[in-house]
Parts: sequence; structure tokens; C-alpha cells
Amino acid sequence: MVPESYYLVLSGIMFAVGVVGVVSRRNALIILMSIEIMLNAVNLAFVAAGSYLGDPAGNVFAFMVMTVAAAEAAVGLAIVIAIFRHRETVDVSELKELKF
Amino acid sequence: MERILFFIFGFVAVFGSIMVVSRRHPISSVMYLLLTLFSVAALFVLRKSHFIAAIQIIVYAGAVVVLIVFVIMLLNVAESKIPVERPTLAQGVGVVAAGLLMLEGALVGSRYGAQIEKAVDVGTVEAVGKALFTSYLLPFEITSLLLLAAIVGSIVLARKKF
Amino acid sequence: MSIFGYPVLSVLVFLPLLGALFVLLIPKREEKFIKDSTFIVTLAVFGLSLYMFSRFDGGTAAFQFVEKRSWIPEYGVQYFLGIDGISLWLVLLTTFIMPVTILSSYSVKKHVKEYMVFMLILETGMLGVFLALDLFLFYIFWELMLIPMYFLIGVWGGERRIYAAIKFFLYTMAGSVLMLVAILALYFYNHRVTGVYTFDLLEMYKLNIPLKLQMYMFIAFFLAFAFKVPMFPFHTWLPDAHVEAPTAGSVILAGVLLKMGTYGFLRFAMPLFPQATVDMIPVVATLAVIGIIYGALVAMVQKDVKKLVAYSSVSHLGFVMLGLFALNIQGIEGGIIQMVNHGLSTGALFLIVGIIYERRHTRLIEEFGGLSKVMPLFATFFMVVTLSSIGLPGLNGFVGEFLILLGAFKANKVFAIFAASGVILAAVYMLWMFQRVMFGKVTKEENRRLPDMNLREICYMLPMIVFIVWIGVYPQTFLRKMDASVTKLITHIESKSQLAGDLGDLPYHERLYARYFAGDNGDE
Amino acid sequence: MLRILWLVPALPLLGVIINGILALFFERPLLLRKYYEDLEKGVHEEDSHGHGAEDHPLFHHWYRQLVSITGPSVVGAAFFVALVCVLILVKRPPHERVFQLDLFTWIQSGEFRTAFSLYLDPLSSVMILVVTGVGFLIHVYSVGYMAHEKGYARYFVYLNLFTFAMLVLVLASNYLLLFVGWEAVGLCSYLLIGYWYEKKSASDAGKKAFIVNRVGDFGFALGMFLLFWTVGSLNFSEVFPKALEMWEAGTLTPAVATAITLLLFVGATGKSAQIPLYVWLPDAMEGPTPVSALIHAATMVTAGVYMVARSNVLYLMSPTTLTVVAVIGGATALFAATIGVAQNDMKRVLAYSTVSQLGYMFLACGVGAFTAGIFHLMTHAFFKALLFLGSGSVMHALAGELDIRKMGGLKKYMPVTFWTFFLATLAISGIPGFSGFFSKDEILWRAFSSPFGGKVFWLLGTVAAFVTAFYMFRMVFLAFFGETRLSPELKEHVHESPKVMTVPLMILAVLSVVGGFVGIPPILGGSNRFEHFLEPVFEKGAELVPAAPHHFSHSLELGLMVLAVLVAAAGIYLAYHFYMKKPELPGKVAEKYPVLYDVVANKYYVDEIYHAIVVYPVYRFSVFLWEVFDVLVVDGIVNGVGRVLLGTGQAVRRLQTGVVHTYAVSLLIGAVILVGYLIFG
Repeated sequence: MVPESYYLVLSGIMFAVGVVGVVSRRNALIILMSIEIMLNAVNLAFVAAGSYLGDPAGNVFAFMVMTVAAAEAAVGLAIVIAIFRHRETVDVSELKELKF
Repeated sequence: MERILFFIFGFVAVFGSIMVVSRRHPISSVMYLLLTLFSVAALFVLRKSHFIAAIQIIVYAGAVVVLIVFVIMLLNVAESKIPVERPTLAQGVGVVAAGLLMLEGALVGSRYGAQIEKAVDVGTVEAVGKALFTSYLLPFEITSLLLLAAIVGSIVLARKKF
Repeated sequence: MSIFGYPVLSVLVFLPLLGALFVLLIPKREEKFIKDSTFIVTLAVFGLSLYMFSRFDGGTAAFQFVEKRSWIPEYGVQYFLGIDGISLWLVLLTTFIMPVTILSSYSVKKHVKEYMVFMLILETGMLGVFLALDLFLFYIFWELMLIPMYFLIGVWGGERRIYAAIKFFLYTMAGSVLMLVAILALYFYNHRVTGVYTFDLLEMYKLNIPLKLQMYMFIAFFLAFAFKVPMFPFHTWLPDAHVEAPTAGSVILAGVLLKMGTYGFLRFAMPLFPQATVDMIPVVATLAVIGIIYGALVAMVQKDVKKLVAYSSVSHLGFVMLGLFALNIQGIEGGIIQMVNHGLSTGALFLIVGIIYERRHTRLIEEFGGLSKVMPLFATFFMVVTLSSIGLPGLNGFVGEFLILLGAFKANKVFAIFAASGVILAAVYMLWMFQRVMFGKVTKEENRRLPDMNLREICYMLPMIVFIVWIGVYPQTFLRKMDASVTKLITHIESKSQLAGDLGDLPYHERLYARYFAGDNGDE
Repeated sequence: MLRILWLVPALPLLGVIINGILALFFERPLLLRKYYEDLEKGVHEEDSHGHGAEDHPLFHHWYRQLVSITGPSVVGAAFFVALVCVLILVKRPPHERVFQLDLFTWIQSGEFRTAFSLYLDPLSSVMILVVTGVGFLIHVYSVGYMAHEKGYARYFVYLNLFTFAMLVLVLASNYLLLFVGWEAVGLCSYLLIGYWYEKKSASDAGKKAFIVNRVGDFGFALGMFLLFWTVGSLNFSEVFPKALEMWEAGTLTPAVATAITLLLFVGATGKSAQIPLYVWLPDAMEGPTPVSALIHAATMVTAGVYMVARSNVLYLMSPTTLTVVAVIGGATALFAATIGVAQNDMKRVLAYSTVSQLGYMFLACGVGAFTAGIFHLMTHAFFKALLFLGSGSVMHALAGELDIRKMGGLKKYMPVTFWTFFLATLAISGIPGFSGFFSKDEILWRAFSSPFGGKVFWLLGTVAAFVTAFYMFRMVFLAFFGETRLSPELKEHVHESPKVMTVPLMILAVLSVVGGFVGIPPILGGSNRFEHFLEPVFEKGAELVPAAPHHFSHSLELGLMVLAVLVAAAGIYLAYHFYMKKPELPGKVAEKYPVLYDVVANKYYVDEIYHAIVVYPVYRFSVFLWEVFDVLVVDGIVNGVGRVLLGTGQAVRRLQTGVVHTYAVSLLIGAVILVGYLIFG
């Protein structure tokens, strides 16, 4: 049997990788995917905790997170499409209108 | 036995996510994303959360990844257009911070993770369904509302500006 | 409750507001009608205040024509108006100066309607401040009075009016925000002691506030009113506000608004925090004396007549503050009389400056010269007002200044001596200005054909001169009405503050430190 | 019957009102019309001395006749009423010669209570007679002198106002009312000195007079406060008895008494132009000559002496103050006399002579001889007014020329003016038989003999008498004797002044002769009725005077008197020798001691010194205060706070780089720190 801490460490690692993706990549799509990874890491932690504590809440939360992730992906992609149609690019660093 | 499976799937998940982040071309990173999702689903199964594993595969792998692929194809960014990634200071700081975060995650995990080896069967559809429709009924309804908002939002955002 | 039933004070306070509403209804084009109706409203208010004055009983120190209705019961806020010897003369000064100012602003050309509406709102604000006996209500009127004044300076002012208006607003606002904090502290402290939530001033008078808390609150109130008076270090907004304000604005600003500060001390700061007041006398008196001499000296070198008069106000009000903090009957009565005098003489001075400003559209002293040959009647009026401002016996300035110096001399000889030197400096800068403006040959070509005062100008200058002479020759009518209230105030302060107190032997600053800052002797 | 006393001040006030109405409603419109006519004609205003175009209606309007009637008659009536009151008072036995008339309470606050009430006793009766008498003569004289002045009514308004103020001062029953008269008189002198306001020098002189007086009043006010808080009242009837009680009981210590009297004396030096604060009097000659005669010779300047005499009880309690008064009096007498010697403007000489004679009066008061002081005050009023009016008629005749070096031999042209002037000069020099002799000699004797006096004071007085005789006769010789040095056109212009001016001169001449007989000292067989008349006023104070150390023999007194006369004669001879026999001698003396002559001629540069020590530094300091402190420091702080806030705003703005990454990274760093805190915190 695998102790819960392994799962938590694993989700920590995945989460960090997702963050690296969000922070370092300039392509909007890659960023969206990295966010998906981060969310998965969180789900993993929820499920692991839920199963160890014997409380269905972990799974319910994971379920909630999933719906949010889906909604977030949809809207994120819609925005990317809108930007792409407007600016012909998905490079985040070019979008600087809000500069001081 | 379970330990070995855990390590396999754990390793695959991590490897997949690293690939997602590092691939230059979005299509390949989507594929690796799919791989990661499957390995995480497997881990769910290991934790006896069959319902969530199933949802993961159907919703996540099925819908979201397909959607991303669809959008990538729609945008079909020309080869030349893919931005050349030159590491900037901000990204450097970001990576360092992410490393720090990983360490902190690991530390938290190891310190607070329960050491006992028991797996209670709570992930079944019946248990999750009961919880969902009794104590967590309100959040459940609200998420439906959330999804509706997301649908409307993405339609409005993505439609062609006449 | 008040004279056969109908609430005199409420009518007095809100009649100008009604007038303002009425004026709002008049179409913009009818400027003459607007001016006349405003003038009639202010006259009506003055008439009413005279009527109230006739019913005012100088004997008792209690508040008269009291109106008390609960307004927001949950928080203990009441609509509580009352008048006594101290506020009587300030109310009458306000209602007297308003018609004069309106008459003098007949020459206003732009936005006449808004101008008159702001004036009337201002009058309501001022009367409210003098009559409110509920801290909450007082604070509302205190802030209400700021807004119209801001617009008066901001819209109808001179070149740098925006800067001056903002500076005026911020200065007073900064002070009054501090006061709000102190009011709330008082409110909650009162609840802690009596268990009742109330803003009623008379209840608060009964409180025995612990020394440390009392000093902090006193300082907060002190700053709010010191900005308004203005006392020495906080006075720089006054010259700018005066120079940029229109004539009528300056008259009101000098005539009444500055008295809010000194009245505030008398009604709120001193009775609420008697021990702190007594301990702070040397500090306040020093600031007042510096204000007197500083104001006079700086006035001497001003190039702009209005700035000169503004700095002279700083000097005059330094006298008033010295009088108030002498804490004896002569000092305080002298202070109150000097408030009224300052309103009259400086108000008249501003009207006079307004007259020559309307003719020459400049305020620089060297632009004038030899006017007394061209405008002899004007010269007579100007001479009388100048003499009243430098405190010539027989005119109003002297009565106030003499009583103040008499009281101050009893309280502390050194302060009185320095303050008395202010009397010499006053003569210096006023006469020097008078000489440069009026005497000598008519050098400038434009000054040759200036018309003398017309009937309207005489109409609004004459009542000022009448009162200037009346207070000077027979101040009894004014002094007798305030005896009772002033004595009550002094006994109240003395009873609740053990003057030298236990630490009497220590020099002043050590006593202050020991009592307020070292260790904790208040029941925090 | 004495209740009519209130008429004495009320009549001049009535004159002020009537003339005021005439001035405002008749003279002002005419003045404006003439002004605009001159503007049209482009006429450059002639010298403002008033010899304007005679034909303009301004000069023939009936209002002028009315003014010239009401002006003097009002003061004359006041004189008459005053005379009646005094006569009634004299009938009473000496010790009840006090009458107080309360009109209305003026200021009352707490235990401080003063009423507007009049107080008549021998001292104030002498004063009101002098004020109204000499005042009336000067009013009559002014009718002629100011005839062709543009602001005729305005002049009489001010003159009547002055008389009213002076009468209030003299008849006041308490120090505060005295102070009211005191400052009101200062105001009138300001208005009258600056009468020709177009001349900058005149308005400057007026302003200077008022401010210097104000400095004196500052001291006076402080003295009043101290007096009130020690004795508890300001009314004469209460202050002096109570002060004596407290003096015996020891509660009123000499130190406090000295402080009070010194402060009051500061006021007196301001008003009566003594050493530190005399600078305004010589400049006050800018005003019309009758003004100088009335205000700066006869009445206002004597207010200080009157006040000191009135508070003799207080002064006698503090010997130190008395010596201060005597020293300042004597010093001023000598100092001013020396300056008088070198002045060439007739009115300036008379101005310095007034300062010097006032010094004599204060010397008298300083040695405790208040009666002698008042006596000299009265006689001085007569002959000094005469001298000023005489110089006025000379000025009138010579179209404003006042430099005595340009005159000479006026004796032939203006006999009446000459003889009256000469009589007054004899009086002031102290020639026996004339009023000056009796009063001045009385002072010298008292300076010598009185317990407070001493040889030094007597010496000061005598030397000053010598110099006085010298400069007075110098002026007379230069102006009236010898051959005329008048310029041709002046020569035929010069004429005797009209009757309306010469009659007052004659009356004053008679007075300045007869005036002395009232106080002939017992040594010369007289009964010194003047002193007995004033006796009751000063008897309360007399108890305080320590017994005279030893009795002086009559022969000493006579000897000193003869010595004084000899000294005066020597002065006259010296002047005769210098200016009649060898006219070139003064020139040679001037070259021999150029520095000394230059210093004295420039009035010891006192004005320049005052300017350098007081006026300029105060001006520089206030400019500094305003420009540096007010604008830079206070406003600097206020605007500085504003600028600081603006600056921080600018800095914070830089953080918004617009690049999404930076926001993500900052978010991340925040998270890391938070978690880190949670773990290790």
C-alpha cells in the first residue's frame, strides 16, 4: 500500500511542472495545457486525501474541480481564438496594450 | 504490487507533463497531455475512485483535450509564426520559484501525508453519488450554473465580430 | 420650547435654504429679480434674528429657544438646537453680514443664480454650526458650509482660484476629519461610561475624561479649529483664499467663517476637555502671540491689499485666541466682542477693497495713489474702517483689544506685553497702506477719473460704520448679554480642572510629560 | 449748576458734526467739480499751499462763512462754559473743589468697570481754560490763515475734533477715558499734520507722529493694566486713596509703583515728545502753522505733563521714577535746545524749543514740583502759541518762505507781528517781569531746593536757559532786525497780516506778559495764588515727600534768581554779538568746528539712527518672514506633501508592465512566500 504522502509529493511535482509551463512558455495554448496539468495535480491530491480520510468529499471536490477546469478551458480557448482573429498571434508577450 | 503500479503511473504522469511543457509544437504537447491524463486516471483507480477516474477520462480526456486539439487545428498557426521562445528574466525567476514550490510541495506532502496503508472504498459511484446529492447538493447545482455561464461566454467571445 | 410654539431657531437656520430653493426656480435671465429676492431673503433672516434677539434673556446662562427631537434614535443622534450668550452675537453677525454681502455682490456678472444659491446655502451652514448642540449635527453643518465656499472661491475667484479653493478645502477638511475621529472617540467613551449612545453635547460636558484620552481628543479638536481660526503655523491658506475669492466671498470668509474656529474652541474644545485646556494654555498662548506679531509683520510687506488684510486677520484672530485662553471673564468677553469686531472691520475693509477692485481691477497697492483727492467720500469711509481695524478708542476695535489685553495681562504678563506690541504693528501696516493708497499725488493716469462711491455702495457700507461706532461708544448692549454664559463657562472649566494640580512644582514641560506621556494614569 | 460741565466737551463735538455735514455735503461736491474742471483745463495743480484760483465758487460758497462762524464760536462757547464752571468751583472751600459727573457706563466686564464721566478739579480747570482759551484764539487765527485753502471745512472738522478729544482727555475721571482722549488726540494730530495729504512729506510726518505716539501708548496701556490689577480700579477718585492705603499697608511695594509710573511715563514721553520718542515733533511742522501752534505747542504735547501731574501720588511713591523723569526732562531740555541753535527753518527752531520747554516741565515734575510744572505749562502755552502764530503770519506774508537766513528787517514791514513776537521771545528767555521768568525760575529753584532735586538738575536747567535765550534771540535778530535779505519780488509782496490774525497775536502777547503775575513767588512779595489754587490736588501726594533736609535761606534763593537772569542776558548778548555786530562770525565758527556744526545741524542724525536700528531691520525681518518662512517653509511643507504623494504614485505606476508573465510570476512568488510562511512560520 502506498502511503498518502507519496501521492501528495507526486501532485506537488506535477503542479510545479504545470507552473513552469505557465510561466516560461509564451504560447497561449501551451499555457492553457499547463493549467490543465496543475488542475490535475490538485485533483490527484484531493482524491488521495479523500481516500485516506475515508471521506467522499475528496472525490466531490475533484469532480467540482473538473467542471471548473472544463469551463475554464472553454472560455480560455474562446479568448485565444478571439485574440488570434484580432492579432494573428498567440504569443502572450506581444499583447501589451495595458502597459503603463 | 500496488506500489509498483503507483511508481509506473506516477513516473508516466510526470514525464508526460514535462513533455507537455517542453514541446515546441502544441500538437505534440496535446498528445502528451492526453498521456498524462490517462496516467492520472489510473492513479485514481489505484485509489479506488472509479467514478472520478471515469469522469476524468470522459470529460477531461474526451472533451477538453479534443477541444484543445480542435482549436489548435482551427488556428493552424503557421510553422514560422510559432513564437521562438527566448528565455526572459521573468521566466527564469518563474522556473526558480516553481522549483521552490516543488520542494515546498514535497515537504508538505511528506510531513502531513498520513503514513497508514489503508484504502477505504469511498471512490465508488454509489458513495460519491450519495454525497453529491445529499450534503453537496447546492454546490452541484451551482456548478451547472457555472457551466452554463462558460458556454455562453465562450460563444460570445469566439464568434466572428460582424 | 420657544416663542409661542413655532421653532425660531429651525426657521432661522433653514429659511435661507428655502430661499435658495426659491431662487433656483427663477429663470437664469432674470438676474435683477434673483438678486433682489436673495437680498429680501437675507433681510428676512436678519429681521427674524433681531426678533429672536429681542426675546433673548441675558440673565440666564442656560440655552434658550431649545429644540430637541430625536433624529436617528439607534445611534442617539438628535436634532438639537439652542442659543446662549456666546453664540448669540455670532448668529447676529452672520445674519447682519449676509444682506450686506448680497448687496455688495450685485456687480457679479457670471452665473448669478448659482452664486446666490451658494450664498444662501452657506448662510444655512453657518447658522447651523453656531446653533447646533449635537456633535453629529454640528459636524454635518461644519462640512456643509465648506462646499459652497469652495465653489464661491473656485468659480468666481481670481486667477489662481482653483489652487486657492482646493487648498482651502483640504486645510479645513484635514482638520475636521481629525475632529470626526475625536467625536467618535468621545461618543464611544460616553457609551462606556454611561452606557448610553448619544451625541448630545450637554451630556458630554458632564464627562470626566481621563487625562491621556482627554489630551488626545483636545489635540484633535485643537487642530481642526486651529486650521480654521487660522492659528500661526496653519494660516497659509487664508491669504490665497482671500486674494482669489470674490469680494463677497472674502467678506463672508473673513466675517464669519474664521469665527467658526474660535467659536469651536469656546463651545467644544474648552468645556469638553477642561484639564487639557488648562495644561495647553502656554502652548496655545505662545502660538497666538506669535500669530499676532507674525501676522502683523508679514502684513507690512505685502504688495497686494487683500493679502495685507488677510494677514491682518491672522493677527486679529491671534488676539481673540489669546483672549479666550486667558480663561478669565475679561479675556473671554473681549475675545467674543473682538470676534464680532473683526467680522465688522475686516468685512468692511474687504468691501472697500472690492470697491476699488471693481473700478481698477487690480489689488496692487502701487497701482493706486492719491485716491482721497479723487474719491473723498470713499476716503472718509476707508479712514473710519482703518481706524477701527487698528483699534482706535471710540471705535469697536479698541473695546475688544483692551479687554483681551486686560484679561491676558492678568493671566500671564509676558504674553500680554508681546501681544500689546501687536497694537503698534497694526498701526504701522494699516497706516502705511492707507498712505500709499490714498495720500500723495495722483500719479497713475487711470486713477484720475475714478467715480466716487455710488448709492448702492453707500447703502452697504453705512450699516457697517454704524455698528463699528456703536460697539465703540456703547458696548454695554453687547457685553451684558454674554455675562451669564461666560461666567458659567469659566466656572465649568475651573471646577473640572485642578489648575496647577498635583505636579504644580515641576516646570511646565516636565509636568506635561509626567501627566500625559509617562506611565499610564488614565483608566485606559 | 456744575452739571453744565458736559457742555464743555459737547460743544466742540457739536462743531465737528455741523462742520462735518458742511464738509461732506457742500465742500466735497465743489471740490470734485473744481478737480474735474482743472482736469479739463489741464491745469497743473499749483503748489498745494492753497493760493488757488480765487474765483472758483468753492471759495465763495456760503458754507465757508458758516464754517468760519461755527468753528471758533463753538470753542469760544466751550471756553465761556468752562470759565463759569471754574468760577463756581473756586467759590467752594479749597478741599471740596472736586466735581464728578457720570454720564454713562462705558466698558463693564466682570470686576472691571469704567464709566464715561467727567472730573473737574483745580488741575483740570486750569487745563480746560488753557485748551479752550488758546484754542479759541487759534481757531480765530485759522479763519484768516486758512481762508483760501481748498479743504477749509475739513480743516475745521479736524480742529474741532481735536479740541473735543483734548477736553475729553483733560476732563476724564479715569485712566481709560484719559487714554481714549490720549489716542483720539493722536489721531487728530495725524489728520492735521497730514492735512496737505498730497505732499508726501506731510503724510509721512503724520504717519510717523501716529506710530511714535502709538509706541508711547503701548507703554501707557501696560501701565494701566498693571495699575488696574494691583489697585483694582482706574477711577482717579478710587485709585489714589486706595493706593495710599496699600502703600501704608505695604501691599503696594515701591517696585510695583515704580513699574506702573515708569510705564505711564513711557506714554508721556511718546505724547509729550521727550528724549527717546521726540522725533515726530519736528516733522510735525509739515502741518499748517495754527495746527503746530495749537497741538504741538499749547495743548496736546502738554498731555503728558498733565498725566504725570494727575498721578502725582503714584509718582511720589517711587523716587526712582521721579529721578528718571527729572533726568529725561533735563536732558531733553538741554539736548533739544542745542539742536535749536543750528536750525534755519523758523518752525523747526520753535519745534525744538517746545521739546526743550517740555523738558523743563518734566524736570519740574521730576523734582516733585508739580505745581511749577503746570504753571510753566500754562505760561508756555501762551508764549509758544504766540511764537508759532507769529511765524505763521510771517510765512503768510512771505508766501511760505520760512528760512530765517533769507529774511531780515521784517520789523519795518510787520510791526504788530514783530512786537508780539519780540514780547514772546522775552517771555521764553526768562526776562524778569514776563511770564516765562516766573515759571522757569520757579522750576530752577525747586530743582535746586526740593528733596528729590539736586545741583545737577539746577545746572542742567540753567545751561538750557542760556541756550534757549541764545537761539530765540538768534532767530529774532536774523528775522526781524538788520537789513532785509528778501528777494525783490518777495519784498513788495510782504505785508502785515489781516486783523483776524493779528488780534489773537495781541491777546496772546498780553497773556504771555500777564500770565506770570498769577504765580509770583513769596520771595518777590507775591502770594503765588496759582500754587494755592492747585494745592488741594497735590496735598495727598505731599505727605509722601520726605522732609526737606535743611532750610534754604532766602538770600540763596534770590542769588540763584539773579544768576538765572544774568545767564539769560549773557545768552542774549552772545546772540547779539554773533548775529548783529559781526554777521560773518557764525560762518567762521562753523568752519572752525565743521564736524560739530554738521552734527548739530543734522539733529545728531537721530532720525537716521532710528531708521537704521528700528525701521530698516524690522522691514528686512518681515520681508524675510514672508518670503522665506511663509512662502518657502510653510507653503513648502504643504505643497511638498502634495508633491511627495504624486511622486509615489508615479513610482508605483511603473509596476504595470503589461506583460502577463510578470503578473503570473508575481502571483507565484506571493504563493511561494505564503506557503513558506505557513510551513516555517
